[in-house]
Amino acid sequence: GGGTTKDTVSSASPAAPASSAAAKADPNAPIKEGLKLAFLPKQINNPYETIVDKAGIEAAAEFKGEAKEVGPSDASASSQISYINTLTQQGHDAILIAANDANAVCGPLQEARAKGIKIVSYDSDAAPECRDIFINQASSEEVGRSQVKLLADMIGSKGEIAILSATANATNQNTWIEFMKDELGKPEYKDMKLVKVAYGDDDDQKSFTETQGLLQAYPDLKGIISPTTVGISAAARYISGSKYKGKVVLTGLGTPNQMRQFVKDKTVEKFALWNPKDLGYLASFAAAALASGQITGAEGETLKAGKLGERTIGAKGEIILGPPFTFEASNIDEFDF
Amino acid sequence: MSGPPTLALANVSKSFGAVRALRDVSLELFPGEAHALAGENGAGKSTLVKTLAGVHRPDSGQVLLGGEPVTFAGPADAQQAGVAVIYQEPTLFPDLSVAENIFMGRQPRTSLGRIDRKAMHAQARRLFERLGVTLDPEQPARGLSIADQQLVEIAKAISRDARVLVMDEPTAALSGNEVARLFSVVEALREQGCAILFISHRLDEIFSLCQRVTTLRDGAWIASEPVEGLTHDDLIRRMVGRDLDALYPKQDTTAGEVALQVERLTREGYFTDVSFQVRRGEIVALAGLVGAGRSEVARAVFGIDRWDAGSVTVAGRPLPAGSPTAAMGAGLALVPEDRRQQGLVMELSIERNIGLTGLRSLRRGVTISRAAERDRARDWALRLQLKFGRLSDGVGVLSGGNQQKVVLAKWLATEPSVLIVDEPTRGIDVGTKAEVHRLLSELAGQGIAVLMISSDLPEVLGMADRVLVMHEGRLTAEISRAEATEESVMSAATGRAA
Amino acid sequence: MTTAAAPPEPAVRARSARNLVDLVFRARELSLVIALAALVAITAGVNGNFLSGQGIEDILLNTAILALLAVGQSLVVITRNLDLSVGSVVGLVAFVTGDMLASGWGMVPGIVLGVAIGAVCGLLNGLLVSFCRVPALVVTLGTLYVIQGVGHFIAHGRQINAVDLPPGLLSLGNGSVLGIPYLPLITLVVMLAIGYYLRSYPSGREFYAIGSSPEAAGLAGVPVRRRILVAYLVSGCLAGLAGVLWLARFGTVIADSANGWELLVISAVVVGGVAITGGVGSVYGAALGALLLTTIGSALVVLRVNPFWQQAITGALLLLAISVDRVLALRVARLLRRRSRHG
Amino acid sequence: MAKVLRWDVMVGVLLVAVFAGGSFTSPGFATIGNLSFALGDLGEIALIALTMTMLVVAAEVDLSVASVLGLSSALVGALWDGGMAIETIIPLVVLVGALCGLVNGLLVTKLGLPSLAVTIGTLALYRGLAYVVLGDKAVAQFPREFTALAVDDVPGTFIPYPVALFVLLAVVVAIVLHATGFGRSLFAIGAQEQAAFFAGIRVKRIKLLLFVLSGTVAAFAGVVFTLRYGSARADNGMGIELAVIAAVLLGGVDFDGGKGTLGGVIAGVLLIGLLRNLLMLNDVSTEIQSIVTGLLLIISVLTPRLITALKPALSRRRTSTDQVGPESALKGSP
Ligand SMILES: Nc1ncnc2c1ncn2[C@@H]1O[C@H](COP(=O)(O)OP(=O)(O)OP(=O)(O)O)[C@@H](O)[C@H]1O
Ligand SMILES: Nc1ncnc2c1ncn2[C@@H]1O[C@H](COP(=O)(O)OP(=O)(O)OP(=O)(O)O)[C@@H](O)[C@H]1O
Ligand SMILES: [Mg+2]
Ligand SMILES: [Mg+2]
Repeated sequence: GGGTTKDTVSSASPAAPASSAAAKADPNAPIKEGLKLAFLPKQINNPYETIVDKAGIEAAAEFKGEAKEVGPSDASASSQISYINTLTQQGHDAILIAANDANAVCGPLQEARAKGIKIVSYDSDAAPECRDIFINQASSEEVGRSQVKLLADMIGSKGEIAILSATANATNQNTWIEFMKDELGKPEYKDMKLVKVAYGDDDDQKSFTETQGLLQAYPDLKGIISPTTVGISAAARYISGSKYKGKVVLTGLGTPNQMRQFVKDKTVEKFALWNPKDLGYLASFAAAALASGQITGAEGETLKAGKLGERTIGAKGEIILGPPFTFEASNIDEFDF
Repeated sequence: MSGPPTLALANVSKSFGAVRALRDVSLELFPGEAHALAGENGAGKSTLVKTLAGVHRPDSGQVLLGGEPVTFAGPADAQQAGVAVIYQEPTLFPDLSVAENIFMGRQPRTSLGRIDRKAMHAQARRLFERLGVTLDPEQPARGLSIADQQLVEIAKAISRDARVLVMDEPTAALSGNEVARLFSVVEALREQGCAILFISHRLDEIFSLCQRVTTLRDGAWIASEPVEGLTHDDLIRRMVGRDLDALYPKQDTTAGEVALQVERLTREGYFTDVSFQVRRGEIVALAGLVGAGRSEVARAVFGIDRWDAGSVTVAGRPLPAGSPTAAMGAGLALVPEDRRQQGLVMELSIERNIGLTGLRSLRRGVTISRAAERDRARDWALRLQLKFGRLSDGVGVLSGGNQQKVVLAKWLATEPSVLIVDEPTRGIDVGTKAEVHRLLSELAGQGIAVLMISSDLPEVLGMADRVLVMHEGRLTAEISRAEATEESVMSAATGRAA
Repeated sequence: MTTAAAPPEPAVRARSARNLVDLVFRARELSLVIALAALVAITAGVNGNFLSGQGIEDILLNTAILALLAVGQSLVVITRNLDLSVGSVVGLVAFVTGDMLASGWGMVPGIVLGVAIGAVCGLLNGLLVSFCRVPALVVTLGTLYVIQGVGHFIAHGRQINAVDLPPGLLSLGNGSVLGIPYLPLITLVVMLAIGYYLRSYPSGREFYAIGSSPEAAGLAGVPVRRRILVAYLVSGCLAGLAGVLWLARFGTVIADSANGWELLVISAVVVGGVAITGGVGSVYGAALGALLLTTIGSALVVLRVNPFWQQAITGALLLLAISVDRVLALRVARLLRRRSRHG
Repeated sequence: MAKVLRWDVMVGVLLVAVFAGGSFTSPGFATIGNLSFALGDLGEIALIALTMTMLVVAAEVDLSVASVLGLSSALVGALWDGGMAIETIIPLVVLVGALCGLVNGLLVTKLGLPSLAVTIGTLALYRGLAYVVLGDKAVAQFPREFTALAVDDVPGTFIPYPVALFVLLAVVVAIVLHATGFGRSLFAIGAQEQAAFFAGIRVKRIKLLLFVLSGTVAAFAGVVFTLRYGSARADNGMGIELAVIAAVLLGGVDFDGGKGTLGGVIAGVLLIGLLRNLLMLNDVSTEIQSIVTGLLLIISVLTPRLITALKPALSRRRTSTDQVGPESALKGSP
């Protein structure tokens, strides 16, 4: 028919290039004092996000800026949007957001940028045309592939495995899972079979019972990857108290404080994570640099990030924090977060 | 009448907003006497009852128990003091068993404080035997007919072994048999020294049961005097303040063509093979004992319930089963027996209630005309001598009888061609009853077909051109006006004659 | 007296009718048990693990907290009220108790604190509903927000970790006696006690009376307000206890434990045959409802149903349960009517 | 005097107070940009509140609205992704919403099940179907001319299109509810269903219609939601049923049916929305916002009741001091 279909418009709406491309970066500009930054996490009350944002807020003090954390109590895109609007009205210099939905937050973020507010996304990206920079905790590809490698090492690249994710719609989770599937397609993993992706909704109790279900439904399960801090700790807790302890290998992304106990009692051998404090720190500096005109978010520019040294902006305005770090019994006690 | 009265009111006044329901009323109830309380609808009888029961606190004046002033903080206090009350409207727990309804709060207990269910059921059974009722104590109260509900209320009250038994229109839903039983039980209680306060709009009952009578008019005390030596007319004059015309003024009319034809109507479990017809200008009474299935027939004809077999024809056109809207469209109106649940929306105002049956006719364009609605309500309120403050008042605050008038108004306003009235004068005072009767016969005179269900035998005999009698779900007799007598109707109703 | 003259058969007829009614009322719980048995049988047939010791233990443990909340809720629903705040009470209690225990409180004071917080929340709801006569739904929706807010305010993004908790508490959550885990045992004891009280004591019956007709209850001298207050108090206390048990079972809590459970608890109560309009039902039914809902959830996972289908199927089964029950009740009522007339 | 005591009027007064207080204390509050956004942000809740009001007045409730919204959003995404024209998608999806409502309505009217129970069930069912339809995907890139309809203001005003549509519908619903026979029927059904049935009102048909309307509007709200955020997801609108109910209750509609005004509900929706907006602008944290919302609900029902409870005491004092009060004038001599 003559209606508006996806195909008729997809060419008509090219992703608008970042408006700041027109502006010129001045690498020597000083960081302005008294910059006002606002962290907008996926949801407050998520301990992981709290660590990240706290570090970011502390970092702001280093360059004499002010930062705060606001956010919804549920991890939904719609409630984040009300906050974006409010922050825009309040006139901040930069908004740092861990987007619940890459596209849904786009419109309001564009409005904020139209008012000269810089947008930094961290943890979970917004659509590239709606933000200036994305601080990626680790390359998504690397996270996905390394998780598979980690597990494969521990189970001898053989057997049924499952993934315990957060919510079905979490952007970062789904990207990682895509890379995991891709990695599993390689010949060296031909004996590993992904039997199920379960969703624990980043809810402790739901993740706990989902783990139960997985283990019952797939008695031959050899390993579980849970690339979410809530999921991995809940799964570890269930396994440590059940007959599956020692039979099923669990790995994923978790914080050392949550996992210490389970590493000690040998429920979990290894898991990975970047340093969330560094993530917040880096995001904070990136926002400041943007707001001060040091960088514009264009590929190839260099960000001076305090104690973290310098980082180069990659394709699509992405800065990568670094490779994930693997925690195990020998090193876990060196960390406290 | 020596010694102090068991329970008394001294100069009690009670107002609800602008309505002064009781003004300076005094009343004394002595042990061993049955005391009647008479008055028109809205005279303040139920308010007085509720004051005695601790539901209302008097604005001024006192309640005296054994000569001493008391303050009842709530119904529980009054019960504690030995006052048992049957309220005008049944107050049952539909989800609980009949026995639990009777004994709520004072169930027989075992030594451990647990409820002794066996003993409770046995006691309930004994109570029903005393009242001559076949009710199962273990059945849930939901689904009981109004009459059965009333009987449970009576059982509840007499089981309290109270010093004072207050009964607000206990007989309004009952027919002769049950009333006789009730009276014999009450008589026995009275002889044991219980004080009785009895309210009824059936004056015969007052004369046959009570020794003294107190009359109220517009909330004010008129007289307290022995019943002996008093005539019906005396009592009516005290209540109404003037003389009344004949009570049953049905004139003979010539019946026209058939307006309502019911053919072999059956609803399984309720009634079987009911056939009759009502002609224009005719008043046909449907008589029978409580639970005979009369109300069920009316409900089915009007489309409230579906019937299983048979047909209903109005003015030659068959009616679909189970659609009150279609029935109304065909010119039918049903004044239901349970005004609280079926007749009125208690939270809505008088005008809205009366308007509810005419939502189509009150329309001006798409919206309802408030003026038309108010006119319609005022018109009928005046014709039925409704006692009200404002038309925008909720019907919930009206007295029982006045509520009944609103139900009548609501249906008469539809100008039906066939009017079914189920216990139309239940709880209505003598004056208004005459008014309703005059109205019904006037309507019949205008060519409306009237089917009247009534448990009031004098009313049936006085009003009906023909009497249909039901017994256990079947039509057992059709008696012409000439042959209708108390004996002939009762024997058909009890199933003694075919 | 004419007792002797009373014909005996109406009584007999009524009696057989009543037995049938009784059967239906029991069948309300019976049909739940049958549905449960069928579900378990099918699932176990497909996957034997479902009925392994671990499998049964998991289901019982998962049910315990929901059932405890359902028992408290049904007490409130029986009085024709509703308590939407239970979920947030669990969240608040689990966090605050965890916080205190982590900071060195003893186990007993911790548990007492948890139940006490629940009691205060229940008392608040109860006072507002019974003494201020504010509609239950509005009040408890309001306290849902308030209590949730307070919980989040206290937690402020922190997390309680299992390592910080006394081992005694954790073993309460995961340990067992004679092979039966503590949690379901606690729920069972609470359920039996409340169920017995409701059925066998005059004051217990008054809860049903209030739900059946609040006005009539007032006129019958039932202390309506006090009973409603007690219902909320018990619901609050049980929510508090559930919060403590939640902490014991999961060890790791943030402020939003049981977030959004209010509708889940009400589903359990409704599936268990407690009428939302009050006056009907039993705590046993409610607990069975919780068990059924939990089992459906577990069974769908074990049956390897696509996770995207799970919620839809759960919803459909819930509808099926209440519809079948209703149709059955209507059928029997009709049967009864025919019998009582033609019998 | 009596009018002021009414709950819905109270809410209206509170709304004005919040607005006035907000414009005074927060410079960003009474700006066109902010108000336009705040209003737009209420769009879906406000739309659904309209049909919810009618349902609650008729003593029913529909808890599945948020799930219908989610299902509708998921369908929009899936069909759009599948290449269907958006002009076809919208009516189709709204039709599905009507069907969802029909299922609710049939279960309630044909089987006589309580709507609270039914819609808790369909709440899970419809949300589940949304996941079945779209799974974990999020579909975006909707044509600008359609997303603009959901975001942009009506030319020359600061009123977004969905809000304009809401105003239009609100007027229609207000007339239907408060001035037509249909509206009268709803109040009668809610207050005393049996009496309404006896008065020839087609109770079941009306209830069925209400549920269908509720589903239809919820599905339409789902379309608006999807276009406004430019993102179709199965979890859109999760949990807003309680927000809608809160607004309706705050607006003074009696959950037992038979009482309430649409004006009160609209004031309730606005009050919750603007207050939240104001609190956010003042950096009040989410926790405190939640507490304030809860307290507001409780206080708004509590105050009128406390005043009514105190009134007899007050008026008694008045009548005793002032004998020739209005009542004696009304009633004549005693
Ligand atoms: N709760 C109330 N609020 C306001 N007015 C009331 C209330 N209860 C009764 N009234 C008014 O008080 C007056 C007396 O009513 P009451 O019920 O005592 O009359 P009654 O004598 O019992 O009449 P009936 O014979 O019709 O039952 C009536 O005008 C009635 O409208
Ligand atoms: N809603 C109901 N549900 C179940 N049974 C009912 C219901 N209403 C009445 N019944 C039963 O149906 C039978 C017929 O009652 P019905 O009300 O028709 O009798 P009736 O002749 O009108 O007598 P009355 O109205 O004086 O009680 C009775 O046994 C009654 O208990
Ligand atoms: Mg009366
Ligand atoms: Mg009858």
